[in-house]
Amino acid sequence: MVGPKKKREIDLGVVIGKIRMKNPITVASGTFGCGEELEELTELGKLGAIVTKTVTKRAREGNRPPRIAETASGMLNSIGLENGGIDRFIADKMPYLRNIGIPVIVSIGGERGNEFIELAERLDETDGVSGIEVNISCPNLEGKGQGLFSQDAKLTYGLVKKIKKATSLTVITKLTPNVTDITKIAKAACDAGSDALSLVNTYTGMAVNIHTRRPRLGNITGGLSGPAIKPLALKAVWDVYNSVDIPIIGMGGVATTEDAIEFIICGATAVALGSTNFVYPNKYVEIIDGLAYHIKSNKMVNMNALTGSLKVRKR
Amino acid sequence: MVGPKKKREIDLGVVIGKIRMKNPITVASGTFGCGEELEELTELGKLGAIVTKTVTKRAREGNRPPRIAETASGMLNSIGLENGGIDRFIADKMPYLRNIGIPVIVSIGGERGNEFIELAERLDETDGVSGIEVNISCPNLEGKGQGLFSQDAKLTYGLVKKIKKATSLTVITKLTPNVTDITKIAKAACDAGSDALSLVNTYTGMAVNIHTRRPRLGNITGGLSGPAIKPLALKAVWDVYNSVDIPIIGMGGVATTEDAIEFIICGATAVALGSTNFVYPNKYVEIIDGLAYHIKSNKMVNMNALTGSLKVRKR
Amino acid sequence: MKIQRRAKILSNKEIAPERFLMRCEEPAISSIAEPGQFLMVRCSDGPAPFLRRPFAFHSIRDNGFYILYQVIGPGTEVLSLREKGEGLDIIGPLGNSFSPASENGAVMVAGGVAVAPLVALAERLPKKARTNSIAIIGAGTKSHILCREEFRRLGIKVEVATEDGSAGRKGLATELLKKVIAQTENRKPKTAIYACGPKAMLKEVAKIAKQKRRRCEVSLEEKMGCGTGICLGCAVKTTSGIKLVCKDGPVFNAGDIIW
Amino acid sequence: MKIQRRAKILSNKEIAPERFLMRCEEPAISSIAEPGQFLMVRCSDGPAPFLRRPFAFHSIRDNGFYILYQVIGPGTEVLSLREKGEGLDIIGPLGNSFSPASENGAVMVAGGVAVAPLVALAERLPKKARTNSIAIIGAGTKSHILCREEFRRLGIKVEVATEDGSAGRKGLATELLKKVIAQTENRKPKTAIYACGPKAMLKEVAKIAKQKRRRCEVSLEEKMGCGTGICLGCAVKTTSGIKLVCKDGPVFNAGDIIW
Ligand SMILES: Cc1cc2nc3c(=O)[nH]c(=O)nc-3n(C[C@H](O)[C@H](O)[C@H](O)COP(=O)(O)OP(=O)(O)OC[C@H]3O[C@@H](n4cnc5c(N)ncnc54)[C@H](O)[C@@H]3O)c2cc1C
Ligand SMILES: Cc1cc2nc3c(=O)[nH]c(=O)nc-3n(C[C@H](O)[C@H](O)[C@H](O)COP(=O)(O)OP(=O)(O)OC[C@H]3O[C@@H](n4cnc5c(N)ncnc54)[C@H](O)[C@@H]3O)c2cc1C
Ligand SMILES: Cc1cc2nc3c(=O)[nH]c(=O)nc-3n(C[C@H](O)[C@H](O)[C@H](O)COP(=O)(O)O)c2cc1C
Ligand SMILES: Cc1cc2nc3c(=O)[nH]c(=O)nc-3n(C[C@H](O)[C@H](O)[C@H](O)COP(=O)(O)O)c2cc1C
Ligand code: FES
Ligand code: FES
Repeated sequence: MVGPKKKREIDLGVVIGKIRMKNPITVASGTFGCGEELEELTELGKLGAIVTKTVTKRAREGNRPPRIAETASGMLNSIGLENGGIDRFIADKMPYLRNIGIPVIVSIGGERGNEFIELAERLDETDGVSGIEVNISCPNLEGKGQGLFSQDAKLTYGLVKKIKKATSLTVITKLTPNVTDITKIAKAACDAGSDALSLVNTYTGMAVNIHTRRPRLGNITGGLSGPAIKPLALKAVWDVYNSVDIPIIGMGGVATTEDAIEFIICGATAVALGSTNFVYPNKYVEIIDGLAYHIKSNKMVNMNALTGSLKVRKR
Repeated sequence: MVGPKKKREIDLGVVIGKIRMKNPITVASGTFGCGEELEELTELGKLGAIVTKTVTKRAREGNRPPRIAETASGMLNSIGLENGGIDRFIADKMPYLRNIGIPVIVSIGGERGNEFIELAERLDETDGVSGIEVNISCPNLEGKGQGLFSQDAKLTYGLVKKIKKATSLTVITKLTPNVTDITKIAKAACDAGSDALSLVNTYTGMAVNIHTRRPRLGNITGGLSGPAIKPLALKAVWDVYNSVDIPIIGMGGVATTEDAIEFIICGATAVALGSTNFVYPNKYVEIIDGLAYHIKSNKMVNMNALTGSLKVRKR
Repeated sequence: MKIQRRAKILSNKEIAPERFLMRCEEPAISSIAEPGQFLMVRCSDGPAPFLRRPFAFHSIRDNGFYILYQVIGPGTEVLSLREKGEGLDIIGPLGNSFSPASENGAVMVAGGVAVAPLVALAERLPKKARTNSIAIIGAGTKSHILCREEFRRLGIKVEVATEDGSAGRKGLATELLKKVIAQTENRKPKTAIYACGPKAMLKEVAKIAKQKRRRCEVSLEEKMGCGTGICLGCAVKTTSGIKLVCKDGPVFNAGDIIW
Repeated sequence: MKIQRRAKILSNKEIAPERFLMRCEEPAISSIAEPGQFLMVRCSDGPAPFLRRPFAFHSIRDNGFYILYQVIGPGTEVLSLREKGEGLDIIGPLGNSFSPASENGAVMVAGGVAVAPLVALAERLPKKARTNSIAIIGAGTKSHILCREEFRRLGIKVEVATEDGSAGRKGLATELLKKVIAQTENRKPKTAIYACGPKAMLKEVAKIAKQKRRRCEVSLEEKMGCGTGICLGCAVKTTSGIKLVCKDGPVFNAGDIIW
């Protein structure tokens, strides 16, 4: 029973752990709020998934202003994880998030390991949560003292292991690029059972007002994001792609369809838009369309042939 | 015998080890050749010092093209330390360098420790060399396998110690920023007797041509430089300035007088222009003048009050 | 209702040294914009600057709006080079707006180019309120005193202070404010104060308002990443916790701000 | 002698789809420039693109020069927006130049916009040499065949090849080259070949030249960081080791290149 030759539909769908995304494009934690503020400017339902601003156990005030400084092709931020805490998040934000109709990935953060565990447990019982992004890479946490979890392979392993026990939701570990060898941390997260990795969080930096001789950020240092970091983030994704077998959500300076495709070619299963949302809140719609066009014009039918397709010739 | 009140002359001079620079502005290794090619376009004698392209024991062909790719506010390079080797350097380049009349800092590189020692010994006996910059941070060395010297505090310590024994010239250790905590490496170099530090070398990154699905660099990855990295480099300088007591030559994306002053305020004793030389070979002259103007209009008389003057208020 | 559009630039002129007035056509945004609200502007269609820049509605009329801006850095620099006929990528109207003044009018206080949104406020005052209103404009020097004529044309009295004494009273706008307040002490209900300008000035205005028990609204400025409430970059401490200048403001009751 | 100057843009026109011709005034650089040499151009005075871009002298005359370029990326995009009267920050003349052709003329082969420097070469040929010369221009399609008239005006015969057959012979410039070489087989001394274009084309030209024992110069392109010999970005392998396109080239003897 051979029917007439049908034009094959393009399928942009990808899978991250148990999460099925209808396309590989999502947003980076902290750069999209929970979607609400942008609903008039864009079509939230088109996203492959939404990743929330990082939520902590208790409410946090965040850092002193200024919290933003623009730099060449990028921006520094030192928000300091301002948020209302998990209770208010579940009460105020989850009803809205649930209603968008796309997978909801909740980013969680904390200073101590057990805060993460408690958060994971809470979200496990919360209706409408598809996955957890474990932000062990925020450079703007105060009182961190000995560095971030994700600057230490052992700490990363231990924490992810415990979080995996605390929840059956998909666990995505978000790593900092401010390390000597990100593949070591990635392997630790992978060995501990992380379902996927988000790469990368921001690069620590600073800027100075030479007239006042003060830092441009109230918190002195902050995290660099935006197009400036794209080459660095891309290498982090490529290196990790060659080291572990779990899916990667790539991010760092994505501003165009070409940027997103670069990340995919380097091995990212999904791609998140970050700072670009501040400038063009509707950009992801353009990128999803652009990606579909690229797939089509390269005579592919789904994401498989593109993901990790970098051609590297041996000498 | 009180004479008439004289207008005080501004003195931009700084000291790096035994090297007296008449102003704090120099050039980053590998971004200025040995000066020759630019002599028609600029006034070499105005530089505080010149730092040469890294020289290795034997001649090196460098990496396959393309070796350059532009990225947002920056560039990737994978030159691969192309150079004619120390013999040709001393024979062909030193006569010219000696003649410029400014301190000559020779950058040396290698894959094994004893190559560095041999190079240091050779330069120690060479007329006209004021200092050695130890490049243990080039991301474009082949066959490195286990990472760079300057990604490991112990290796850094051991190597610098030996080089210090091999020469009485001023030794400046150039570090990579691709580490979890640059202050640890800086301290190791300092403990080993390094007279100064150069911060930073390039950040490893990559770029992809989405149409060919090939890396934009023949060597796949390369080092990112230019304005994009300035916030990151500035933080590296500030962190190290707060950790060690030896002078720092700051670099990374310096393109304007303001940029140079930012580095100085964050603790750099001297500042090197890198990729900017490719675009504006005469920029340093403008920056030296701009710096003098800044010092004057802030009613200072020398570099002391500016260096490390970042105002950081405690909470 | 936030809208992203390409407005059409109708003119862009230097009306005082380094101060530009840009007129744009954009009916959808203008028809809903209120005095006090602002726009996020992509100053150039090129890659730099990366972020949008916030500008207040200076005047809302004729199917469009005006912005009045000072060239201060890379964003306003490229904005000043934009030409008639070009498209300008904007998001707006954003933030809250000034509350309407009573018939007793408004005391408006501005430092420098921050006078911009007060003109939009003045334009919407009922005629009676305008004759009872006064605009106090402070600046460093005479040539930086802006909008004097705009207020006068609306029938609003203007008082000027310059730091160098080149126009009006020598000194700060806040000193004039004290004088004006003393003069209108007996009016009931008390005239409200609306202030825009550097933080130090607003702080002083807030102090005066508190002492004299005047309702006082201030329009704050903070570095903005998005202008839409998603980056949390523009935080300000208030008596009821952290607020966002772009979403909860830019207009705040002076008494609510922890200065 | 390398000189950095702000040349004055006299015109900048789209002469074919995505192909622009820019004319600049700059006596100091033009008076010493030779065919085959190039300029490093800051395409915009703004921050992007960061690096300069290399362009060949397309024609050197009237106290200035022309460049002929294709819009291919961000640099050439902003260059195409530059207007008459503006200043253009350039460094030049850079690199080496073509060796003069004999009276027997030159066989010039170009692929696409890379025809640009061959016009400068043709202009400097002695009259006699020109009548003996031929220009072979290849491109994807008719509208991308450039400079046909320029060569004809100089008295040089032109043959055209297009990949889609929309003009001249259907096929590659190198196929035409073989034909032309066969026709001039008996001339003594043998006519030299000058070629500019994509690497694959140049490689083929080099092969033909070797077989037919013709002197052959090729102008190479490589990504350039500086254009002045300091970044070592533009390396090319030759029989006598690594050479720099910007300093030792862009013109090389075809036989010296390790393709
Ligand atoms: C709600 C709101 C409304 C505004 N309305 C107007 C207006 O109508 N007219 C106008 O001229 N400006 C207005 N501004 C300020 C304007 O946004 C800035 O001047 C502009 O963003 C500067 O951009 P730039 O790239 O030129 O300079 P930048 O490089 O961003 O800054 C240059 C210098 O100005 C300082 N600066 C920049 N932005 C601010 C700010 N928001 N507050 C205080 N200092 C700042 C920086 O610290 C720096 O020293 C408004 C700001 C806000 C938040
Ligand atoms: C000595 C020399 C002379 C040249 N003369 C001319 C000329 O007369 N007219 C002209 O149109 N172009 C010329 N070029 C090429 C020109 O420099 C590039 O097209 C230009 O730099 C592209 O800049 P962009 O920012 O627009 O694109 P980019 O973003 O730099 O590049 C866009 C695309 O073009 C490719 N590309 C860029 N530069 C080159 C290059 N040099 N060789 C091959 N592919 C490249 C890139 O890989 C990329 O895919 C010359 C190059 C050299 C080295
Ligand atoms: C203002 C701002 C706030 C951010 N907040 C968070 C956060 O709460 N949690 C987190 O994991 N990452 C946070 N990030 C990092 C982003 O999710 C992302 O990893 C980074 O910005 C790199 O992507 P980009 O270059 O596309 O912005 C924040 C970034 C910015 C710019
Ligand atoms: C093309 C290129 C070649 C370089 N070669 C060297 C080198 O040989 N040795 C070295 O220590 N650093 C080398 N560097 C790094 C620079 O010295 C400098 O550390 C880096 O570029 C950061 O400064 P910038 O952003 O101002 O360019 C090179 C950089 C570039 C762009
Ligand atoms: S500017 Fe982004 S939240 Fe206000
Ligand atoms: S382009 Fe820099 S050496 Fe040739």
